[in-house]
Amino acid sequence: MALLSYVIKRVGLGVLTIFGVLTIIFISIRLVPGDPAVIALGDLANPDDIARLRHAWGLDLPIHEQYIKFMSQVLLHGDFGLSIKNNQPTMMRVLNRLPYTITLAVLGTAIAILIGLLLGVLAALKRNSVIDILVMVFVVLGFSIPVFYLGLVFIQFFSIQLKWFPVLGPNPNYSFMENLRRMILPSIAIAIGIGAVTARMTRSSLLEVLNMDYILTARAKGAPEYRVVFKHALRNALIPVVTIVGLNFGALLGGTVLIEYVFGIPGLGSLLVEAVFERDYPQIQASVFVFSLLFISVNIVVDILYHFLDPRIRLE
Amino acid sequence: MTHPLLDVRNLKTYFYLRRGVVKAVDGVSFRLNRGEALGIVGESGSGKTMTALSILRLVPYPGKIVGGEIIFKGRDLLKLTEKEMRHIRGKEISLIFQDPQNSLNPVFTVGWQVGEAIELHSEGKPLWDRIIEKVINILRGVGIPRVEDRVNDYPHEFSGGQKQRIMIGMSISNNPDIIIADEPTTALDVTIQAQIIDLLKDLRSRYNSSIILIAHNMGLVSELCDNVAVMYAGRIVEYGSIEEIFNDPLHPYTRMLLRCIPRTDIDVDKLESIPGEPPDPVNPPSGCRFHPRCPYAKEECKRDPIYIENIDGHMAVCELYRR
Amino acid sequence: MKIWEMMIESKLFAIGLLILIAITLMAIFADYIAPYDPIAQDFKPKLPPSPKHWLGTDELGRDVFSRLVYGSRITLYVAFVSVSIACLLGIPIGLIAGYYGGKVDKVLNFLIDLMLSFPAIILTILITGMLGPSLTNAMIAISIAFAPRIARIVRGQVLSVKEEDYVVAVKAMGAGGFYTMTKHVFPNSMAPLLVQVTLSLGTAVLVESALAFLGLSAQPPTPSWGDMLNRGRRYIYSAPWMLTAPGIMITLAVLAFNLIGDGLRDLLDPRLRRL
Amino acid sequence: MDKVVRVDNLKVYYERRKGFLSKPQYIKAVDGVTFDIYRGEVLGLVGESGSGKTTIGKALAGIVRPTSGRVIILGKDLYSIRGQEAKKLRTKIQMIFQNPFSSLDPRMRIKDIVTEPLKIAGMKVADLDSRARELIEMVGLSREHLNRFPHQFSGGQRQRIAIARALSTNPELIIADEPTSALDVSIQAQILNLMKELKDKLDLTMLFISHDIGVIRYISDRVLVMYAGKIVESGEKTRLIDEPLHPYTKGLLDAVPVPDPSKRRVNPVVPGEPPDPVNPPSGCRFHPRCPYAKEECKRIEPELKSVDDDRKVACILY
Repeated sequence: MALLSYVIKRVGLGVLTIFGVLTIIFISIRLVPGDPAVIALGDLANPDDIARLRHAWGLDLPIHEQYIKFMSQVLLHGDFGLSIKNNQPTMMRVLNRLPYTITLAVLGTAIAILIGLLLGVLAALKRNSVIDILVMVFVVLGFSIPVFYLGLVFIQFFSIQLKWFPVLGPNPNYSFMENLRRMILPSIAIAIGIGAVTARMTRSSLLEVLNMDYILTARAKGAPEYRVVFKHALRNALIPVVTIVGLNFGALLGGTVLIEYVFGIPGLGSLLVEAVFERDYPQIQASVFVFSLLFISVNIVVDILYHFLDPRIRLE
Repeated sequence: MTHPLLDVRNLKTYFYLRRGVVKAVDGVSFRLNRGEALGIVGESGSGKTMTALSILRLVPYPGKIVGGEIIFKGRDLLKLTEKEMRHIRGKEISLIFQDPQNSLNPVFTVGWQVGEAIELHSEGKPLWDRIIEKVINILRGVGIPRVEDRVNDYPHEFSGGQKQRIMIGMSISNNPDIIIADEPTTALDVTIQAQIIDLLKDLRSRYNSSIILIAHNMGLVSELCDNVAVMYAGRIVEYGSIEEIFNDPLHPYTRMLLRCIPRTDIDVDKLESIPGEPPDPVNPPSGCRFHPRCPYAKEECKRDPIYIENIDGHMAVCELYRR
Repeated sequence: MKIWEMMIESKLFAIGLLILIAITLMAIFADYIAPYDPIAQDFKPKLPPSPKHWLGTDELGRDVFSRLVYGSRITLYVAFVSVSIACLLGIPIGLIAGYYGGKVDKVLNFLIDLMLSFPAIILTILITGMLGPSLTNAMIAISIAFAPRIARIVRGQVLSVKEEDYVVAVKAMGAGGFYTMTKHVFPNSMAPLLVQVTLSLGTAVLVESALAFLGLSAQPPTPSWGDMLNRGRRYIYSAPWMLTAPGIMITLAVLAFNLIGDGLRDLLDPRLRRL
Repeated sequence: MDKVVRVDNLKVYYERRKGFLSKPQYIKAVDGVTFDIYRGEVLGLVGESGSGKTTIGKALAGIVRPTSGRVIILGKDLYSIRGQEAKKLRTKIQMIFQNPFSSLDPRMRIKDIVTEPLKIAGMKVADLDSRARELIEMVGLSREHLNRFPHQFSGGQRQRIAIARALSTNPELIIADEPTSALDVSIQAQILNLMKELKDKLDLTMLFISHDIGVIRYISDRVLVMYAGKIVESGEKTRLIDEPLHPYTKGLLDAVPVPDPSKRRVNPVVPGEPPDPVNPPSGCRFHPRCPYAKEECKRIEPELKSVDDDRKVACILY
């Protein structure tokens, strides 16, 4: 089947990309000025400890052997080595933190799509009206306001002024429901930017589709306006919107780092920032890898969805 | 005289652009009788497509019908509510477009799209299986081969000619009184064009529908129509029977238009060409809009109102005939 | 088109340009505008806004307004320098990929896609994390993260312009590849590139302030808007003015570039304007 | 007679890969075509979309490399000569495109557009400005137009500019690919008249590609009819159009509606659609649609044979 063979091909390309991403991550440690082990442990560290760390990181091997060791460990065992901080496997620490980040990303995406579609469709249908202008103002502002500042504004307004939400985000000490409540504010904050992009794309895509001849055909058949818009037009208009949401998922993932920092959420993003300040290089590598793995996976899903939505491509 | 099926009176459709107002249709009047095929010809920008869309009240943004009457079976379509108008569209008056590549929705199967046209105008809620049965019959009737296997295919799996057949099938699915065909063959090759014309002729005799054929190709109109309206810059400049228009054109524009077509059947040394370019739609010339390009133009041609010559229904808007 | 004609034609463009000019003037004349030394800890900490200190003072007793004025220098400097470097790297790569096509394009395009498999912020954190936090390293990181974006835009543009009839026409006249490229393809690819570069400047401001917010860009005591915001975060109860001013300034700077970019797009592509 | 162009068994196949791993398919756009163009004649090339007529034009203009066969222009093989010799030959061939809205670089002034072929050719022209004025006036525009940009002109005017550009190097061969099909009939007549006038005045040799037989009849001296990548018939225009031999030519001519209600079509139309260019039918490519098809038409691929004088047809009926 055409769709199946496309899925296989697309996943294959994804695997190739993951290979490349790992190679870049492997190379990245070469950026460290000087000896990474020395920098990680500090100038005053015991030479034996440094030698041990160099050995653990494979820095004492020739470069091609380092590469093979790194790739085989990662690909076979998902092993990026031990964290300097507490000698736990870096991947385990990542997995412990991941649920927060994924929840944040999923909620954020869902809210963004909701806002985006709603405002986009509204603006397109009420073109050049006050509503349209308000939506466009929202789009421009939402696109420009940095997510971390928006998070802080939310805290100032909703948490401190109105006292609707607690200042801090979720953490393991609270119940599931309480944590969900504490996710609301960060999720909305992270959703605004992408919601704005989605709204703009939905609006222009829908306006373009509404100009197509097949929409005129639907109207000429006597189809009522809601049916023309929601059945005939929206399905076509969504095709480019899906792509845009996929591309901007990267920005959303980047946003989680900042939002976790603002709300004190113990997710993958804060782990990455902590690791940077602790010079915990294996931990940085593991965390960055999982971030791009998420991004690559979402893009694969989006591409497949795109093929599913557009029969012109599906059956090629 | 009996009432015509469709009586368009002084129709005006304007587009409000930043640059100014484009009077795309500016006082167009014509009648269409039951069973008649009327051709509306003109060059691009003459307003022929907007006239067609105005009849169905489907003028796109930022256009607006600003005046006139469209009397269809005794009712003014411009006075109907949107809901009443929906019952006219696709049921009593249907539409076929120029570019079959874009006139079918790419994300739905052709069977569903034709079926929708039937479903929208059915009493109650007929079973979808029954509708598909009907769709298959219709599509077979317009010459789609192996219909049973193909109703669930998507538009891009059909050739341009087949798509236009499907569009035609959709347009006749509710046995309408009028089919408006807007340049239905412009995007097609000549041999396919001939097939589509045959199909339209055949349907016309089978269903006794009236046809409004919008075209820039004079040959096409002469092949299919009984009467012709010639449009220039938003107005009808001449109206008459097919023989009158082709054998004895009154308006200089019609005459020159006919003579500037390179013919396949006769050799000419030099084509007659109309000097100049069509007018700027925002600032059309005063009086007769053709006067800046007309070799017979007189001082009076620049003034409104203009003279209308009418001999037994052969009508031309031209000062030449004022005695 | 003259700049002022463009401003009349597109109000958004005009607003964006005015904001950018204001910020630029602020950066150039910082020494004259700022009332106090931005680094000196001369005053009582956390003074609320007053006629003496328009925007109050921070937790170390520095005048927030003065720091804000000087902060504009960092922001514009980082944005322009790193996007320029990204263009220097990205434009040739995109041109080569788009022009040669075939295998060269396949390889380069794969590399571009590979770099784009990292979310921009994550990639810059990786690079600054490895290089160590500093202003220079943040600029290096942003340049590396943005170069593939520029390259992809140039490539796409070249690929589409290459197919235009007027380029085919020049080939039919017997013109060589270099001539076609420099006389026709590249000039006609410039306009959309200009839009993208402007929008990239906005994103660069965003990324730089994010890095500074996380402490990965300019190090204290250098006044930078991201760092000011981060300090303000810690005193969100006791000195809320500390975060409001830099937050608004970052937003305005990003807004300015986005408005100019959108405005340019409208001005350059009248087809889109109709929508 | 003096031959300007000799096309010998020309084949142009385009490769199309459906996916990453799948086998490439070959679109046989032009599949074995042989013809000549003589000095001072206008050769009309007529056919429906997908017949390969545009590809032939591009192959003659030097922008589509043939898969096999040769294009010999002024005695030289266009695709095997190199360097200065190639450059010199290329400047003697100029092309006019279908869409005047996309064939002129929007960023250039008209004076630069019309003289660009001279610059590319490296031709020494004493006074480029006066040459530009001469060219623009030759096509019925005025010298004030030279400082403007393409977007300030209508479609017909732009096509005039494209013609001026094509004439700038005094070419030996002009390839006009559907130069009037994007224009309204009244403007088309102006452009056709201009081209005819220039042809007589400058004794141009031209390949005129069109799907419109009326246009072909008006402008050309001799006609080639193409179907599915092959020439099915060629000959002097009046005879070919008035007494077509090949069943496809007959069908094509019948299908054209004539603006005369007394001459409505009576013959049945050609049924079916043109074949898939990747897998064309065996034997004669027209046989599935041909009313006269016999059993052997499926097997025998008819050659283009002379019937009399300059008349050739590829059909076993003759």
